[in-house]
Amino acid sequence: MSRTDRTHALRLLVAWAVLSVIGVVIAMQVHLPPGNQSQQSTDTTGLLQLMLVISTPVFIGVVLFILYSAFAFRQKAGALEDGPAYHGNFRLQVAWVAITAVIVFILAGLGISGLAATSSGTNFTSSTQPALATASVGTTAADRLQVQVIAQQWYFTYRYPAYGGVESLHLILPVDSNVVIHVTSTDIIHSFWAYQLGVKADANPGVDNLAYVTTLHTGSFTVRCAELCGIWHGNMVDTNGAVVSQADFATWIAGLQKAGATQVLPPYQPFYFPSPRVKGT
Amino acid sequence: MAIAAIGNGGPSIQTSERQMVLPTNLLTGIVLAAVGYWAGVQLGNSFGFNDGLNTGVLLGYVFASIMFLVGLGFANYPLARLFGWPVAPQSSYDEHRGAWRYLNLSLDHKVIGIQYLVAMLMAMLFGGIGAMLIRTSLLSPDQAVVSPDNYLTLVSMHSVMMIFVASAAIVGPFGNFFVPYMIGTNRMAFPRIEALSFWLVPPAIVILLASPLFGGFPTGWTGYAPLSEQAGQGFDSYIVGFTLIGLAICLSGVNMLTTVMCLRAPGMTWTRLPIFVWGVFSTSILGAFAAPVLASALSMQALDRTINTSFFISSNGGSNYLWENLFWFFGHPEVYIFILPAFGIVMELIPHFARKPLWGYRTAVVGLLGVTLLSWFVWQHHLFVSGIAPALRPFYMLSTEMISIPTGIVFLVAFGTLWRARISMTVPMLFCLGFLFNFLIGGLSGVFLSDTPSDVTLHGSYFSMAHFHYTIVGGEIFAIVAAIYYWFPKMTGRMLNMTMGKIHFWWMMIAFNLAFMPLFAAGILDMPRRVSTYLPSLQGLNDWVSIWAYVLFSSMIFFAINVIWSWFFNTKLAPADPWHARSIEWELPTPLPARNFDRVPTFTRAPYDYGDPQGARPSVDLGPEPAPA
Amino acid sequence: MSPRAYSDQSRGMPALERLPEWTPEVDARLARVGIWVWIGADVTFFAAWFFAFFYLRALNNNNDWMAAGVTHPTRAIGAAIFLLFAISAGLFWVGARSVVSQRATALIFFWLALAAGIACFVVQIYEFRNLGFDPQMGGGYPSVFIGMKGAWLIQVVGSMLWLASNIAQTKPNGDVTVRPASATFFGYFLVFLAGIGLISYVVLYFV
Amino acid sequence: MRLVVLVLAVGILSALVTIFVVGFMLHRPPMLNASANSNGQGVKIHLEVVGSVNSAIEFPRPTDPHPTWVSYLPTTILKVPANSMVTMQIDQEDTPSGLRNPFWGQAQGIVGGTFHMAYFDNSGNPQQGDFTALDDPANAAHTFAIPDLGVFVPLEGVNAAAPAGSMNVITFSFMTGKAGTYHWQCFVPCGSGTIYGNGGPMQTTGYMAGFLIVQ
Repeated sequence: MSRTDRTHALRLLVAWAVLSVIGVVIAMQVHLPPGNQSQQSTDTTGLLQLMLVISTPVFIGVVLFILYSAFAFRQKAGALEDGPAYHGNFRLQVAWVAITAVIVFILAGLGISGLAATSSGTNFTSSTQPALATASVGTTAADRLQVQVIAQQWYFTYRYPAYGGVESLHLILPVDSNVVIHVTSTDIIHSFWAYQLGVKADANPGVDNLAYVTTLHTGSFTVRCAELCGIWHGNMVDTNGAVVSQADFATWIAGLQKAGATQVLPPYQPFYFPSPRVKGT
Repeated sequence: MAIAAIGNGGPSIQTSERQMVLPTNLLTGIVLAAVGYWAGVQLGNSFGFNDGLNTGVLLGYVFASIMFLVGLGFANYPLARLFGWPVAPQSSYDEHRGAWRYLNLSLDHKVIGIQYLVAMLMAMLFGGIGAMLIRTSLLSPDQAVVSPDNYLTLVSMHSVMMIFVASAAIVGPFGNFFVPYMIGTNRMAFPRIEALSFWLVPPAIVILLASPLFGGFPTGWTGYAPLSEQAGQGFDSYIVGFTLIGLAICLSGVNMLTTVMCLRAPGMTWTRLPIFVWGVFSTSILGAFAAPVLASALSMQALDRTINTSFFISSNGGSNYLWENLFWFFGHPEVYIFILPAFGIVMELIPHFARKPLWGYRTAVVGLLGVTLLSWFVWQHHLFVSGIAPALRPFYMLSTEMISIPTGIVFLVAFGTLWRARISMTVPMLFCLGFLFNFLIGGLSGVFLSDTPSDVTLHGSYFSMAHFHYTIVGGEIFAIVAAIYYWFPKMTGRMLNMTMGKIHFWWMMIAFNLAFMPLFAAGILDMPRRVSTYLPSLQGLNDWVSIWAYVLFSSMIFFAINVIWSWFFNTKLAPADPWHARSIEWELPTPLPARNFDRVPTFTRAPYDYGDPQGARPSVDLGPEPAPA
Repeated sequence: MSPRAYSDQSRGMPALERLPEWTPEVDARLARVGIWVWIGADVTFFAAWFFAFFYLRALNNNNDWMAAGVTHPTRAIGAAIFLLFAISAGLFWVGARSVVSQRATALIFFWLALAAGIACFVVQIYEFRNLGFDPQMGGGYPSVFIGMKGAWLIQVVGSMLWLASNIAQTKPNGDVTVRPASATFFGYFLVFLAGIGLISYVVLYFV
Repeated sequence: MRLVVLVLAVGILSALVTIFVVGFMLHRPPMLNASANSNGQGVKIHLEVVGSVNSAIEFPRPTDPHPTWVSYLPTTILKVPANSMVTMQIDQEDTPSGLRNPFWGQAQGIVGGTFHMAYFDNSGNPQQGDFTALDDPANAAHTFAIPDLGVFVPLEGVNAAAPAGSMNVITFSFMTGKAGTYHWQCFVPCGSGTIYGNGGPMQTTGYMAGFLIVQ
């Protein structure tokens, strides 16, 4: 480690520190979607924010190094001389690997904690199924509103088993409630993406895929398909989903039941196997 | 006697392989392919399955490909063996057939490298045109330009074509051309298999381009079942074309592994192997062992579509998860098949232009092999929201994020090499630095996607689309372009125009970043992939992207003009070592002799020993002068 | 050794009469390594089919893994198929070891191996024609059965063609006689394929 | 010489590419401009639904590339004025194939909430009446649905007892919203020969998929 090495390193370090502080401050100002309509989207926003903040210094460091070396370590015009024959520095390599490993494990820990949930937990920090709990958490708990999302080419419909299995064109949820969403499909793979709720779950034929959402604020949200499902994939959008007050929800669902929407519907099932046994019949 | 017969393998042997009734060349191949297609269609339709006539098209493609290869002369050797004619290892160098040899079956790894280069540039052109059409139709959200079914066909063909390119465009041209030089041998382990691994590619490209004639297919490159089984005959192009490419990847992997393991010249120890060879080697491991899984999965698709089995029909005892698992078990190693040789190229080029030894050579090798190992255990991060096995998500999250450790090593090695270097800012070097910048963004955005809770929002959105375009276009394609600028004089004997090269770099770099950076925003703002319509509020953003995509495409046209002009209309012969680089291929004369080495070379030093006083000595010693007869 | 730049003068030098990579030793080495890598690739190819078998069997979607009326085909026929190919592989293996020393005997072994292989093919076709179930009527098991057996059978046919070409080359100055390695390591592949046949027999007929 | 070869190659290549591209850009079904026959309070549109194109009665399409496909006729690209009433008359000639999701058996989003249907009862006698839903979802042959406008209308299949060549005539009206391009489709898995009946005509504009261009 000669003197020149030290001067270069010192310059880089100082510049990196200064720029990183600025960068982090800026990164913290950025407002990232999907917003705060539900517990899950709030936590997703926070996680994205955190990752942005963590990755900013990395980004700045690498770009800074590239630019610095591109200008400071140039070959003299017309000259053709070799650089010092450095073949590697074991301590530096170990340190680098250790640092990246630490960052990686911190991020992974965050993610895993997001997936962790006790089987009695109410607020999941991620809408996906809790990884460290028994499967199908709270699918029977009375304090949770069960909603079934039926994906078909090319529309999502919604059934409320607790209300006689009525089926609706739009997803309406009461505010301040824990909802268990059962996503299934009657033909091919779709993906139920309620953007502002921070929920995404694939809809597979013959599968009851669970997603969890805890609504916090009233307002409308967009539902769209996030898995290529054929010609109208891009049109499989419904901007009329809404989180409404408990009272409004009660009146809405009552009206839905009165409309006799269930008269022709089959009994509610966790999933439906689409019929044809031989192709084309 | 026998040994001698093997020894100077050459013309005598080739005659033994030309005892065929009809002459074997490209024209014969095309004619036979047409005949084969017709026969296949007749046969397939004669079964009368309830299959929407998929069997006919499938068999037509298969027969056409086989007959094409037969017509090219791939059957000569097996048939000669079968009829008991004298056979022996064929000469691996090819000097008796002028320019015509580039259009025919040649076992010369140099010829095959050139063939691969041209074929890949053509495929890249087709894929690029597809991208332009996609961006054109996304100029407005109301699906007015291209009807949605055709839009999905465009998306699928662009993606599959570019996957073809990305999986073969480095190992094919540069691996085949330079690995034998770098390890000091005259031939690949299996020249016929090497040639086959190229000649499977043109049929694949043609078959894929034929898809629109049968209505195209709407599945994208992932070909998820059961959507793929709703698709019409256009999807058969996907099955056969992708199978051919998978076969090519697998065969070239087998060939490369065997070559590097068995044919290294004396003195070329594992720790002296150029890092590019290491990149090709690790890629070949993935290619050889991952592509067969794709072959199996695709044959399941074919069976489902022809004889109505139900591998992926969940109501009949199959499961669409089966395809997702098998496809991504191949598909994730596949994306490292793209990027590992690109790492190799960047780490190979930087020392020569920094004029320093590769910093931390062994760590770099460990990094490459680490990626190779880890990439087998991450495939389910494509399925975080699919509902498969929630209990496994923490494991796949961890393994996915751990890949950033060996990837970080690549950056460390590059930085260590740049440290206090004497960088000459040539065009290849510019593209290497551009690679570092773009791949950094690609990698960081990958971390966002690898974390399940945030992936819930980002999965399947334009964010992930921008992510892999940053790694593949900004990463691999930049590395390919750098390699073309770097090795073109040795491959063709002509320098590319470096002024145009500098313009091309800034043109491409700026256009690429301005085109793809906004797509991260589009993804976060709730725009899914593969949609032919989107929120009207995003139209401004999409128009901006489209315009810069056109600029990006035009930069590649500019590059193509440079290549064509310098190759065919520039008569000035390139110097043997234009970069003053010290690796073996630059110590050979330009143009390269038909036979790489007349005698066994002995390697005397590592390829990157800049800065040490002895460094100027040649890296290879060709042994004693022969006693004059 | 004196530092000497490689220049154009070194072209046109008289070639050594043979470069090492052309010797039988190197040929044998290439054949060995190549066949092992190829077998490794083929392992992943079949691994996908076995994964399909156990995955679909575990999921048993719609209780349709074994659709109504679907039963395992006759085990005897399956055993015959596997055994015939195992015999073929074994005979070839044995013959390939002695192809240089006693070519005549080896030739007989090869012919017998070919006969056994063809018999295996015939029996397999017979089984396909009398399965007792129709993959069209759904069911995971029939699908995997057809697919796995078909994938295996295609490789059997290919290897039988190659085996025939080995027979044709087992003659004075024939390729096999000159480069016995090629035959030996092709024997490896046949044995591997027989092993796959055994596993798939157990899995498909007993599990 | 080289130049000639180069120009030739580039020329041929670009020619092929142009054909390819133009084929994509121009391939779309014809447009039925209903704004033309617009009277004061709205427009009328008359469509025919057939089990296979070659069995069309009112709008034959002799040179169709897929004569056996189920299809709306004459075309599926409809142009209507904004914020006005569209009165649809659909002559439904196909036989029932049943709804996978019986929910679509109810008519929604149409003026008055009911559609008028002239049909045949089980003894083959012509009947007619106003309905809010199909009595049995299994009798549905197709639906006419514009999801973005909330319009979903089931079309009952022709009763097996009806005389050959007869059709159910369904008429209803809906309001077009603000200007824009809305897609419309069928929710009955009627693309026979494809998995889950949603391939082929169901995913090809001009057959069972189309646009309502409101302006």
